[in-house]
Amino acid sequence: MNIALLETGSGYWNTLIWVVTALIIGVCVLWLRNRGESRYKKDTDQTKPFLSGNPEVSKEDSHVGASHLYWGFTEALKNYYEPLVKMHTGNINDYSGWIVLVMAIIFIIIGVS
Amino acid sequence: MNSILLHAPALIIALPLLAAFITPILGRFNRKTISWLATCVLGLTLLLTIFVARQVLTHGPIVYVFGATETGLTLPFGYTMPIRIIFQIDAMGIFMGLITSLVAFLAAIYSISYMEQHTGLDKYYTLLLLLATSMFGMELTGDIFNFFVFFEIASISSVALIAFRSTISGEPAEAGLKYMVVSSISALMVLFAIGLFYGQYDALNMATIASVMQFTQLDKIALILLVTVLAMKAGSVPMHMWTPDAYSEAPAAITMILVAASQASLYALFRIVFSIYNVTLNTITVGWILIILGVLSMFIGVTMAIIQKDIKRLMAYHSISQTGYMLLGVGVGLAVLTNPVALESFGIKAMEGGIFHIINNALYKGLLFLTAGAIFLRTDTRDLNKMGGLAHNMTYTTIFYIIGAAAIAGIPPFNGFASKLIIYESVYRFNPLLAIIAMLVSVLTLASFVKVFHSAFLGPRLEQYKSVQEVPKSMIIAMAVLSCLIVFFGLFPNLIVKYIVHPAVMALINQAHYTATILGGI
Amino acid sequence: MKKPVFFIAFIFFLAFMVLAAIGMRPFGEPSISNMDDYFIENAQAETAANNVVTTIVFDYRGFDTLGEGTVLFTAVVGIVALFREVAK
Amino acid sequence: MIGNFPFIAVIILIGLGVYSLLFKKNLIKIAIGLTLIESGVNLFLIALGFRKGAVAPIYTQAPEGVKMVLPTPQALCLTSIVIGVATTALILSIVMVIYQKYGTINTDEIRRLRG
Amino acid sequence: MIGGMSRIVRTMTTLIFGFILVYGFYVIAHGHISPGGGFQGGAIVASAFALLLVTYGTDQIQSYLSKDLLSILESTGLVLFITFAFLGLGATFFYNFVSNSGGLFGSPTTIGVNPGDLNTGGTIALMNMAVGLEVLAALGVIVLTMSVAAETIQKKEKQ
Repeated sequence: MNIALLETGSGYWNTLIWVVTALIIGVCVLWLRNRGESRYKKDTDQTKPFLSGNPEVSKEDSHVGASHLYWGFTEALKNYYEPLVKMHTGNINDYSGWIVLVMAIIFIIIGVS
Repeated sequence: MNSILLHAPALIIALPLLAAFITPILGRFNRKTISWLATCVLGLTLLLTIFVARQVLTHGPIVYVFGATETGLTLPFGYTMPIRIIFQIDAMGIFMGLITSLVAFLAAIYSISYMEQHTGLDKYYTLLLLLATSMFGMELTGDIFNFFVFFEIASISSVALIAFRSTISGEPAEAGLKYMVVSSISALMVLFAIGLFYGQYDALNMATIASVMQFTQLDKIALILLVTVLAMKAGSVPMHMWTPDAYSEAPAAITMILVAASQASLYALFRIVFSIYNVTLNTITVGWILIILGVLSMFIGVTMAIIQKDIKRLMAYHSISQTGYMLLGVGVGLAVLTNPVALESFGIKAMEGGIFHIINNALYKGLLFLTAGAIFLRTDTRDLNKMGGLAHNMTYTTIFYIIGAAAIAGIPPFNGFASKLIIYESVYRFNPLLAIIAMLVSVLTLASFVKVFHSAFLGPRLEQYKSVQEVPKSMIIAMAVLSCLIVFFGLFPNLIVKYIVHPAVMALINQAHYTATILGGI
Repeated sequence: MKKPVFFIAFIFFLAFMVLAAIGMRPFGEPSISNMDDYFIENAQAETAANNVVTTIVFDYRGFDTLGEGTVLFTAVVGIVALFREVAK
Repeated sequence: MIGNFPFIAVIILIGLGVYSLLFKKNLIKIAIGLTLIESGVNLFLIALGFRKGAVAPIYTQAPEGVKMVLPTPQALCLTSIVIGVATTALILSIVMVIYQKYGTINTDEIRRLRG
Repeated sequence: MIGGMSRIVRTMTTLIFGFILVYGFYVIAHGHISPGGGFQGGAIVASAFALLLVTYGTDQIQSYLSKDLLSILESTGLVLFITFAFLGLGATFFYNFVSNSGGLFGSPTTIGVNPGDLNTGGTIALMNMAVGLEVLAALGVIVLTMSVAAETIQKKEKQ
């Protein structure tokens, strides 16, 4: 059998074909990149960002911290997140309470069925 | 050689135990040798496990009777019930045993340089060995009370390891206390369920109980207790709250073992549902309970992970959501257990996906926790806001992190993709909505790991991390081994699925064979 | 805030534990006891000890006892590790 | 029903333990609750092994021709008692460490890990 | 319990202590023919340690009762226990290879009700002793460690 072939019950997936395709695409991309503009030089005015005349901020300051990432996502889902974060009170009583609660719910489900 | 093969199941437990017992004595004379002793013993255990695995996968299940006149004598002469403690090793058990031995061995290698600056190393390695031993016991035993004993050893040793750094700050002790309380509740409920079984059937052997099981009222209650507490120990929502606390406060190598330990509890859940009550229970209801627990774990786990600031806490929430995949796959298999056509067409495949995901999760989650430990060793912080630009100095760690993140996000050709693909396609034929949720969760996983990658590794060199160096050799070795396994599993998934995972699934589904290995006759 | 929910859940938990107690076989007359009868009959001949309980603890289920001693050992090591001195 | 009174007592013990786990704020009381549950479970095991009019399963100086109670639950109970001792000792020492670091044993104030 | 207790308690403790030890070792040694065993006897001996601790206070006891010695004893007991289990590997792990073999603790017992003979039980008696050693050392270490830690906490609070 072909060991790189993965049957998924309703089809199959061949890893090697995927890898070969990825390699080919990468080679093409590199080739296209090398056909790019040749007059481009590093560390000249070409590489400087033009912020409408303002001086460029230093790289250390422009690094975005973790808590600013996905700000819009968390802001949009605020109503979803608030109860979840509140659910995780670091209180031991609640930890054991959730176990008993789930136990009771499963008991009701299995009892009626 | 032959006798070693004969007694290998006992030696897998006994050698780490003996090493754990002599470690405190050895630690008084020579502190250097302890880490090497633990590493060598765990490596030997890994070899023994592979040995037993070859035996089981070629010649069928192995039984080992403790204290009998010969190892295979399950029933006393002229009687029909087993009276001694029996190790019953089938394909599923040894599958978990392989994961455990590999993870414990790599954790010992990693700890050699990771724990150098800590005091009390002899106690650390003793507890490490005991934790590994207890997980072996949970996975290989065929006696339900013996399972309870090893369950208790696992919880106590992991609590002591979680609280190991409590001499520095208070949070590890708090996490340890929380884990201790919930795991004591779970262990006592397991013991109550054992009492229910014993009172009805006067038997403690799982196969014997399975052969006389007739799902009375008391069996229902025992099932409820066992399913709830074992799902809790596996860290499924809404009983997941101990998981982020414990995983984020434990040392990194221990966190990797804790992932495997929670999967051992998951294995116990599957073993009890499939091998003890097979078709006697209402498979649709229980299957849907597992599926709902799994979907909740997947979705809530990953959405909570996105908003975390602490790197190990984020990864801990991801391990919750990965547990959801396993519960989903196996739950689908359980829900169609009584329907042969559906079971043949997609149920077995769904279970294969779930079981295959266990070993994949152990590999890449372990790798990610180890990289988090490497970052913590060098920067001495777990706060993502304080990190940045580490890729300039920690090249190997960055490469390993990329491999692990791609694997957990299900990007081909890494191993996470293989198991997730099986789960998607088979679950889609059971219920399309579940498959769509699973894919969405995979996308969110990628998003949160991109966040970690950006805020920890990318960006310019920060002032305080100008002089950060690459982590020591032994940590690099441990991470490299895991990365190679991840790539191998991703490139040749069929090898694993056909020769290791499929026999395990069959051993779970086929209850008659399980009871026949102990009670004889088929 | 969640207290009433937990209290109701606790009542349900208690209810089904009571169901378990009532559904248990009557106290004092075990219905099946073949395994224990085997112990009572054959313990003396097989292990030459008069105390059947010790026979089970150390011979028939001796592996459990090893785990039990290991639990105690684990707890001791954990406690000593918790209170170890931070110096050096 | 009344024949099962020992089992009802078991349930009462377990209920008390779970109640104190859920609604008590003191860590020592939580440890006591765990011990209550554990003793309830041990009582359950022992009660399962009882046989009416039987003696302890020890042949030394035993009366002749009297049947013996089931020995297995006693062995299991011994194991679970020792395990309970170990668990309680570990919990209490962790509570001591927490008191050292936090200065309190009230569960409402031991909540640094959350969210 | 820094200072220890009054003279009366100390005198009574010195009187009782030996008896408790002897009783504990008796329970350990007769585990296979009478109620009791390694765990129970070890617990009794450890209770004697606890009595000394309560009576004389931690500071004085630590000179008599060193924690390192106790932890070494504990490991030794467990190593002995698992060694007896290993010696059965001729048949299986935990095989009772001594009983009915005629040697020490190896003489067969009379079936049925009998007054009991100490020289029976095989590995059961040996394991009883190993486990008794382990348990008395383990409980002693637990009591000692927790009391020392409690005293340090008290001293911290005093300042």
